[in-house]
Amino acid sequence: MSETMTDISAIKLSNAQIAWRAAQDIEDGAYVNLGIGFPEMVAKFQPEGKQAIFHTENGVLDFGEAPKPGEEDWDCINAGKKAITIKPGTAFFHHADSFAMVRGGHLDVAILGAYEVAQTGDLANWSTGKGGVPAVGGAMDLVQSAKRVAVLTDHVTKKGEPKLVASCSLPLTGVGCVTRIYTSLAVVDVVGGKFVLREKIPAISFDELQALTGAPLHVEGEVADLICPEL
Amino acid sequence: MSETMTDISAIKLSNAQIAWRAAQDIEDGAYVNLGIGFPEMVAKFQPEGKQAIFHTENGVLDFGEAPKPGEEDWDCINAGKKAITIKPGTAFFHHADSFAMVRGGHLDVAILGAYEVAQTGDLANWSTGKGGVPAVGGAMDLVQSAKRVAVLTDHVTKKGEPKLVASCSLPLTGVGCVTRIYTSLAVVDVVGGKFVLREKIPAISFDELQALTGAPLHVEGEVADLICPEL
Amino acid sequence: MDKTIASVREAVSVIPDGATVMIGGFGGSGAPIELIHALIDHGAKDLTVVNNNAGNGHVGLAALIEQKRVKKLICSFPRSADPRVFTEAYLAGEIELELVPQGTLAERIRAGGAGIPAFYTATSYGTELAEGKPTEEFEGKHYVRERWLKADYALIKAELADPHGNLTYRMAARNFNPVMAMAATYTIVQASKVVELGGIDPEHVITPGIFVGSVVEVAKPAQEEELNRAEAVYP
Amino acid sequence: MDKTIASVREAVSVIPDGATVMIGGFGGSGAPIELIHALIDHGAKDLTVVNNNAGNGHVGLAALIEQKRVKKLICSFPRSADPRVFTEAYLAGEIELELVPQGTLAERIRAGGAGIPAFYTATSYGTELAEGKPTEEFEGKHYVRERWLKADYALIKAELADPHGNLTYRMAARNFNPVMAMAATYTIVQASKVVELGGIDPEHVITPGIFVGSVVEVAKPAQEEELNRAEAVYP
Repeated sequence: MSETMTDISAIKLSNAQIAWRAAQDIEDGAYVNLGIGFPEMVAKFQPEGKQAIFHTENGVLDFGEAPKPGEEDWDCINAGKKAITIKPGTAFFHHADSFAMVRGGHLDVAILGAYEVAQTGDLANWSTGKGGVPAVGGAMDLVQSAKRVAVLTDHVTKKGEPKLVASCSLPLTGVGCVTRIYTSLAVVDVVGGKFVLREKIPAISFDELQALTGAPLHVEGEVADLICPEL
Repeated sequence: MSETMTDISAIKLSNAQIAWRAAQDIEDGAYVNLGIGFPEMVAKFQPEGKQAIFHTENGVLDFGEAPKPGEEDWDCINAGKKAITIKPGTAFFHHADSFAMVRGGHLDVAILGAYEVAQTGDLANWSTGKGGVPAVGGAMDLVQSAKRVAVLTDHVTKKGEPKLVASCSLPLTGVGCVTRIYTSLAVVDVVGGKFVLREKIPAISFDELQALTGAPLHVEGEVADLICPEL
Repeated sequence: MDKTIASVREAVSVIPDGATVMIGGFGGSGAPIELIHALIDHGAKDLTVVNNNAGNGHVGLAALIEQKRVKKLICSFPRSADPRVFTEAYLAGEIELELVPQGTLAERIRAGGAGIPAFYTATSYGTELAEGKPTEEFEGKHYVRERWLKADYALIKAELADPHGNLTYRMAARNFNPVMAMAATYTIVQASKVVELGGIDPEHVITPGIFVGSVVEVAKPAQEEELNRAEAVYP
Repeated sequence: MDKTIASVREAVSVIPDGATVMIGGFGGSGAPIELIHALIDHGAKDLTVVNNNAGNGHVGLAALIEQKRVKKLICSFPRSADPRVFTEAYLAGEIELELVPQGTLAERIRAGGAGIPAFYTATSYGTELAEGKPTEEFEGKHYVRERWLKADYALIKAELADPHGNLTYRMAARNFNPVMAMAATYTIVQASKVVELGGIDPEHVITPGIFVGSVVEVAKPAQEEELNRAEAVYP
């Protein structure tokens, strides 16, 4: 698999490109929660004319961009403890109200990272199972209750192992919760316990992609080319 | 019993006097909910130097007195739908938060009316069991969760039947919830499934009072004279 | 994104026969009279209505009941200064009543909005309103298990609204409105004033827009109490 | 009635060894640093602490842990920019950890304040954090039963307070503070400014005074993030 690895590191999408692709699917006016880290980039790539409203677990809806360095107000942060800003339309609320939004199914989309996603939609993204200090945050709440749960991830681990798998080996974050996976090579939906390939980058063949995926990729109708701007 | 009835109608306390007596037991700074109707009078009789804070189910804490006629703002009402006013310290909140205060045990005292109170502390005050339109309001929430539940009532019904009974015959509002009963003749505590007489009006003898009470009145220590100002 | 709609008529036109509709207010305080009257004009019937009360006089919820649009009412206190409309319908067997203790009603609605399908409360334990419900003992005290309450639509009266649906309320007119806004699939708001985005301080927002479907401005809304004192009848 | 107290030292002096203490804040935002430092000075030990996190650097909650006052921590996310203090104590077996999903933590605390001994949530169903907990199916979806969380004391950071304990918060520093204020037997508040009664608009009160035991003014409170950037250590 090392040969393939060399290949894909040259052709795979960057994290920014994966985030860009995910951003294209967000409807105008959608309420969206972005996971800490790489998923946060999605906010930057909303297409013209579409404006999502972002929610952060610690009690802010419809917040603005990061402030300039030196202008941070540390009472105004997001779930990643990064400074944010207010803008017209921002609302503050307490943590129980914030998770009432989550648990009550009011979020249209939650976008998270993953260690593994199973073909059943099971997600593992909170614990490597290796000991150390466990930490879960709001992920378990988000994945069980947002109307649509999408994952952004490299298609394979740094060691080249598949992250899309038949069943997760790591501790689960949620059961049957993921509906779409945006990877560095493809867009894959979870439908009825199966991975259905929707898009792949033109530079990789179906068979090569399948070899990098831990469970069968099904095709239903067209597989579109996954083409992103340089980012 | 009609002879006794004649007697007691002349010597019994007025509703205002019963409310006055109940007001004497409210600590300074206590959070208090007063039931609709006659218990509302308690607010008027707080002793000098003691200031309770009143809660009303529909989302107001620490409200002021009734406005002058013609100056009502019908967005500012109490649970009895009577107009109230704001004052320094008033807070508004929604219904779930209001009953979080109740259910969470944050009220020091709830004072309600009664059809019947049993020696076990069971209370019946919401349904005469006769058909018609049933209505419960917030009584069941209040009686199960306030730190202290007191009842204000005539000692007997209009027909002269005891309202303090061995066990309630009417549909219950709550089980084992009442701890003190202020009647038109006496102050009675509920202790370990028994009525314990604390105070009685001087004009009635223990035996006369017992004859008007549907379960044994116990005496533990002194029975004080129940003396109220003319009201 | 702009959730504002031009008229109460248009706002309620989405409500079909048979819908479950939460209506905010406690008595007349916070009751969205103009939305209710528009719902009467719209004509939807066989409704299940959730409200603390059962209407007063011949306007608002009482008028909706008088027009025979309500199949079932879920409430805590179906009495008022003039409860005749409900009382007669109920005693004639024309309307079903589910009586719920007021705090349990508020919490069931909040649970519906917060994704909590069931919770335990001491309220009503040992009473006939707990009959048939599971009970359990926690730390020596008895509790009744209650289920969430959700609705297809909520009709809400707010004071200020912005185009994203952020809301404030006026005094005790807040009452059930914020929790009902959470518990409905689609929440329709009448606001005394629609302000521009940013017109509500982020710290003063009571209902964030995520809970709101549409907003219509009704300047100088009717107050049920005043209508009843004037012996108004609708339609 | 006046709930104001002159100093943070006096305010926390009521907290005994072995107490369960909720501490508001999400990371450094809303963390009552001065109250925590006063608690360190006070010396109470064997504490069970409820907080979203496990401290950062060597101030605030991290300092309380570093001083070996915390027997058990209930939190959702014991990581931070500099989590060494907790990590070392945990890996050395010196501190017990109960890990709770963040929304479940908030709701368990709210339930503690609202008199709800248990509730059902879909969160954590099928995961190892649900092991040993009762589960149930409602309307085709699986849920886990969670218990309320209460505390003896809560340490809260507010923006404005009045003498009756009515509170407002500043921006996202609100977070866990209002629900923790509800869930503790006795809530101790540090406010950036104590205003006179009536100094907070009744519609802008976030925590009504009924949930507050005492209030101490801490003008210009420290911000954990800034202390850590300055590499501060307490004591």
